[in-house]
Amino acid sequence: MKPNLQVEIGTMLMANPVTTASGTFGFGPEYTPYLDIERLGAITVKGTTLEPREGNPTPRLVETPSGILNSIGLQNPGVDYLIEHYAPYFRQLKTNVIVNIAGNTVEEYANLAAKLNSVPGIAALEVNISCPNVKKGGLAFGSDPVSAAEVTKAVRQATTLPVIIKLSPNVTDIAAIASAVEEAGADALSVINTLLGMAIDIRKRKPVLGNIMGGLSGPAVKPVAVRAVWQVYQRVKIPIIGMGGIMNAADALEFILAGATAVAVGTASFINPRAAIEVLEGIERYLVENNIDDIKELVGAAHG
Amino acid sequence: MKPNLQVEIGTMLMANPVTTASGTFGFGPEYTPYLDIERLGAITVKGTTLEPREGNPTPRLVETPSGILNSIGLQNPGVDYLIEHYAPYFRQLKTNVIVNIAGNTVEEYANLAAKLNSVPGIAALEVNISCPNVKKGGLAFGSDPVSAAEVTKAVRQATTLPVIIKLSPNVTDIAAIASAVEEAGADALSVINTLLGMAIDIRKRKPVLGNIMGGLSGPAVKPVAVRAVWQVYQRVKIPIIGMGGIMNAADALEFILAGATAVAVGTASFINPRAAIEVLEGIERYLVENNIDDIKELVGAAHG
Amino acid sequence: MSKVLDAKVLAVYQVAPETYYMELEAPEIARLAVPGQFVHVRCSDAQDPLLRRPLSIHMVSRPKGVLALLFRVIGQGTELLAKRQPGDTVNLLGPLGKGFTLPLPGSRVAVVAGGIGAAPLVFLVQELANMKCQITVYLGAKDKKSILCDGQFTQMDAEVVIATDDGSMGFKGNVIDLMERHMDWRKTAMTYVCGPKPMMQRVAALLAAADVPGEVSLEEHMGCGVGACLSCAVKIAHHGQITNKRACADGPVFPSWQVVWD
Amino acid sequence: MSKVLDAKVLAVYQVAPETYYMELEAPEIARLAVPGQFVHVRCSDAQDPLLRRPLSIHMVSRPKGVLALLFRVIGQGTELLAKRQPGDTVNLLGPLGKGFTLPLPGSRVAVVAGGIGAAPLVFLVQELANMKCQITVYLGAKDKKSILCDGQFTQMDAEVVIATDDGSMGFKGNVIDLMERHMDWRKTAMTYVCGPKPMMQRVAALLAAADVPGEVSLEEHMGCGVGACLSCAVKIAHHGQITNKRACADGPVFPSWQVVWD
Ligand SMILES: Cc1cc2nc3c(=O)[nH]c(=O)nc-3n(C[C@H](O)[C@H](O)[C@H](O)COP(=O)(O)OP(=O)(O)OC[C@H]3O[C@@H](n4cnc5c(N)ncnc54)[C@H](O)[C@@H]3O)c2cc1C
Ligand SMILES: Cc1cc2nc3c(=O)[nH]c(=O)nc-3n(C[C@H](O)[C@H](O)[C@H](O)COP(=O)(O)OP(=O)(O)OC[C@H]3O[C@@H](n4cnc5c(N)ncnc54)[C@H](O)[C@@H]3O)c2cc1C
Ligand SMILES: Cc1cc2nc3c(=O)[nH]c(=O)nc-3n(C[C@H](O)[C@H](O)[C@H](O)COP(=O)(O)O)c2cc1C
Ligand SMILES: Cc1cc2nc3c(=O)[nH]c(=O)nc-3n(C[C@H](O)[C@H](O)[C@H](O)COP(=O)(O)O)c2cc1C
Ligand code: FES
Ligand code: FES
Repeated sequence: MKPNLQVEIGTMLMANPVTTASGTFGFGPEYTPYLDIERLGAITVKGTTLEPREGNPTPRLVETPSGILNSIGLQNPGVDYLIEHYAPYFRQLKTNVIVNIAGNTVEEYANLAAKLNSVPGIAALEVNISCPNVKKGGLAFGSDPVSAAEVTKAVRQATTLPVIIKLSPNVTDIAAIASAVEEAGADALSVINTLLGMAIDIRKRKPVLGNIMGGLSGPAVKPVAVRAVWQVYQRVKIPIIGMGGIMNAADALEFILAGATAVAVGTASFINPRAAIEVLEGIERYLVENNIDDIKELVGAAHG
Repeated sequence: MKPNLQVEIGTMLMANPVTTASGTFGFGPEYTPYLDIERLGAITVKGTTLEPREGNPTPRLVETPSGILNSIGLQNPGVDYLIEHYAPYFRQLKTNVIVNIAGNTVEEYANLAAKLNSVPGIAALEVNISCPNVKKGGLAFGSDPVSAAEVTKAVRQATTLPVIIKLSPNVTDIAAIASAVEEAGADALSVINTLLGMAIDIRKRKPVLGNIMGGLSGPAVKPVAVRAVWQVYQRVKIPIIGMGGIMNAADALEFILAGATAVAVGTASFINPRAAIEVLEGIERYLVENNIDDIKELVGAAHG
Repeated sequence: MSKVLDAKVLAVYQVAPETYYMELEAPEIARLAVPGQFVHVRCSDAQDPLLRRPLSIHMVSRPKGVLALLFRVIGQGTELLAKRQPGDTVNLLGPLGKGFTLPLPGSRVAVVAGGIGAAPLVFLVQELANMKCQITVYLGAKDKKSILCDGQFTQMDAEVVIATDDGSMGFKGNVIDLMERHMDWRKTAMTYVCGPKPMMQRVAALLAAADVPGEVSLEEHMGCGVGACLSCAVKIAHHGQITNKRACADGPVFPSWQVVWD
Repeated sequence: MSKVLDAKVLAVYQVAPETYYMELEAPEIARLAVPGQFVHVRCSDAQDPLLRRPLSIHMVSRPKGVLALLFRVIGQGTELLAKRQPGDTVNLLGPLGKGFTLPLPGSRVAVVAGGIGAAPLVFLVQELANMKCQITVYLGAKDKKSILCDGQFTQMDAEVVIATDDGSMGFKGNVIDLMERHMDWRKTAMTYVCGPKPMMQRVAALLAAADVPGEVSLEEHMGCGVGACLSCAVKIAHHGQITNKRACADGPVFPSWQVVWD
């Protein structure tokens, strides 16, 4: 018998728990030569802002041991372009499309959510709160419970779509932030965004990245990400989408056992364009081999 | 001409900027078959507590991509044993010995510092503030500026030795903690301790480590550590001992360029017992090849 | 269309200091590839080094289903790649990117190669020769030992003029100096350039000053290689507007006069 | 005293399912090693997999300066190691740990090996045979194909009794069942045990019940291998007190009656 892989993220039904991580999968078509993206439970697309953005100076990417640092700087064509050019494509897809949004102010987040609310083809919003709060001296929204909750409330009020808040790991107590955004009306959480890092070019004696600092992702961060999911799971009731260094099904299962209802494949797609599908197939195989009827039985099972 | 490698950490003079990271180098003798430890600028020994500690249940160590998670749990014979059995050995060494201390309460830190104050053979104290504050529900001392400063003040008052506060990276704003402990009288900072992480055994569906969570170290964390040193350097005037994933001289130079006056080699010694000496030799070679007379010229040079 | 597949190593040998030639069995990629495209190569099965490495398609033999690479050992990835033995497999993603714009058959063209920049230009000259173009190759390197592919170019009936920094072969000086003497490239339909960035920038300036069309193949650090991650942004000026293009998907080949050098 | 050095691979071949034999040129380590010690092996030059892997010293030839390993491919590290070719080098740290306690010459001894646990026991039997001991080896494995080193033990004049889970060779059952029938080990000066933990625990119980001295070789996940990191703690009871000992430096061999099994 085929095990049941279906999960729910708020009111969004996913045929299986696998999605892609925002910023690592473009808008979808980039990867269609390599896998049938419609087999995934959802795809999560590149971070979108109110206005188009040019992004950061290059180099924007540097490899680190088992990881990468990126400072793309949210280069994107803006929400209006997305609605006009990509939404019609999303609508045709036989899978959910999660749109990731980012803003400089609480109002921008609310505007973005309002604009995307009635757009056909969009299944949910993922809210990137690792962006600097321009009005608060550039501290990230996601770095304290109060501003994280403010963003959540504003987005919540502006949309009827499921609202997924994406947490930053660069905090003292990620569970406290999770709890605050749950209270503020989030339907789900994405855990984790990248870790703040940097690299220095010892020949030039300067930071490697054009933007000095960047976000660390890939297998290197997996232990931190699993820990974050574990801590958040102990504190909130809403579902978690786990991510951070998932390269294969075994990695994904660590997140599910730690408490993730779904998982996102990010950096792995760069190394293996078929990674997301292989993660899905591997999870299914694990369930079959272990006689587990329903993926939900595994969610958080390592908490004993 | 041989470049000048000498640096100062508070009143402690180091012949060169290389030391070992606490907990990765035992008490020194473990590595004497492989390198002349007296050539290092200092050695930093295993974390010591007031009472002997048994440490955590096994497994205490698990490999992760380009890193390791450990949960040794501060197994150590206690400060009295250290004073009686190891201090006489330290005294004979022609290098500095930095003793790392850890406590459950502010008083314990103060007691430790007082006990070690007049002991010959000890050059400085490194204060591990990543330990849970038993009186504050187990939140780490190092996770907020107020308790970090409290520990610093208490240790400062109890000793005339140089006081090095070792910062935890598991915080929202490491520079704020750095600034608070500088103000409270720290002579120097060690940056960073391990990142909180975990791993799950998907066959047993349980955490791998006996203690559930552990500290992530090794090359995987280097980008986070370099970033932390960079941020702290911008905020404080006291010297920084940089550490976190240093495997070779190139890595060490990243830390120095980011603002570290000295560096500590940790996990690398497990992979290459001669790592600390090779780091030292490589730094010296870099200075010669680049016609730099004094290592101090490089400290923070990437800030431009 | 592009593929991801394990290709069998057929041959690998050193051809110059730190420079390796590798032949791979990859019929699907060989069939689809055009000159100027690249493959994204997995150099390790472990997670360090993590990323693929972009390497130009150096030559293809479609009948044999063979694809060749020519690469310099720079760091960890290329070092591991150079250690592969015949019979081993190498995971390839490709062909990727947009190749060179081919001229009308029989055109007069110039090809400018600096160092390892010769790699993609052999495949290009293969095609140009098939199209019966009249080809001059300006080939530069540090010294005689480092001159790459001169024999291959000559065999394909291209005129080859050589410059070495130390004068150990051909003209003493760099390719720019060489071009400044040999003015034939001014009369070409197209000049194709690949080499170190400063050299390409100077050649682009030369071409612009002479009002000659050219194409350059740019190198940027890459994540995905397929246009999804926006790591590989290059600034391209078009109709007075500067926009970010993706070296991997919109390039690596760009018109020489559109590149905004920094 | 222990060394860190690059050892040349002299030979490597598969001897049983997933099991490899490797010969290394390492005269300094061969000279210093005693049975029960191990080497800490670097399986990759990259940073993933990061740690060394502990492997017992399987055999040494001091005159030839050769050290042999016998290992099972379990995961990433051993898989990479099995791929090394003659002529490659492998970085070794060793010899490490405290070996087996040797009996008086001519003693009667028992050796109990489960699966890959045979690896260190061949070196031990070499020494015991040199000491003219009377040796019985109880050798267990899943099936005939997986029985390791029986020929080597026989050659060294040890009596070998075999148990396989499926009965495809020797007694059908496990080593414990076998020992319960063969009571000769009760009359020995020492019983040496290496194998999976549950098997060692049961043998230790058997020995304790019969009041026979034994030694077991324990496996714990290791960081440094030299006693510095305290990763490899094992609980040892001594004079009524339970303390943490380091498998790498205080062991891996411990008196069977002192181990606190969990
Ligand atoms: C489209 C394209 C085609 C190329 N074709 C060839 C070729 O045919 N032959 C050849 O020898 N080289 C070619 N290069 C350069 C080649 O990709 C790099 O030399 C190689 O990635 C270095 O990897 P490494 O691990 O040895 O070096 P490291 O310095 O250890 O690499 C570290 C990181 O930097 C990246 N990197 C380093 N140098 C470059 C570079 N010049 N361009 C892009 N990324 C770089 C690596 O990919 C890796 O992610 C090409 C580059 C591009 C973008
Ligand atoms: C003192 C000692 C002697 C040993 N001698 C031998 C021998 O002669 N032949 C042999 O085949 N095996 C031996 N082992 C077991 C061997 O060390 C492991 O099989 C090996 O480390 C697995 O590495 P891997 O990368 O293939 O597996 P992975 O499972 O990928 O390894 C992941 C991590 O777990 C550790 N690990 C996994 N299994 C073990 C284990 N059983 N013991 C300790 N660490 C482990 C690895 O070292 C590594 O750090 C010995 C272990 C010890 C402690
Ligand atoms: C190149 C790149 C671009 C990214 N862009 C975004 C983004 O636009 N919005 C966002 O919320 N996260 C972004 N991320 C973070 C990922 O979605 C993900 O949270 C992180 O990379 C951890 O997962 P991974 O280790 O599997 O990649 C980006 C990551 C990478 C590597
Ligand atoms: C096995 C192990 C034990 C450690 N024990 C201590 C300790 O007792 N006290 C302490 O302050 N830090 C301890 N650390 C942290 C290191 O000193 C160092 O800060 C950290 O490992 C980062 O450096 P690295 O990546 O070079 O190892 C330990 C680290 C490891 C790996
Ligand atoms: S490398 Fe990802 S967009 Fe070019
Ligand atoms: S492995 Fe480090 S103490 Fe044993």
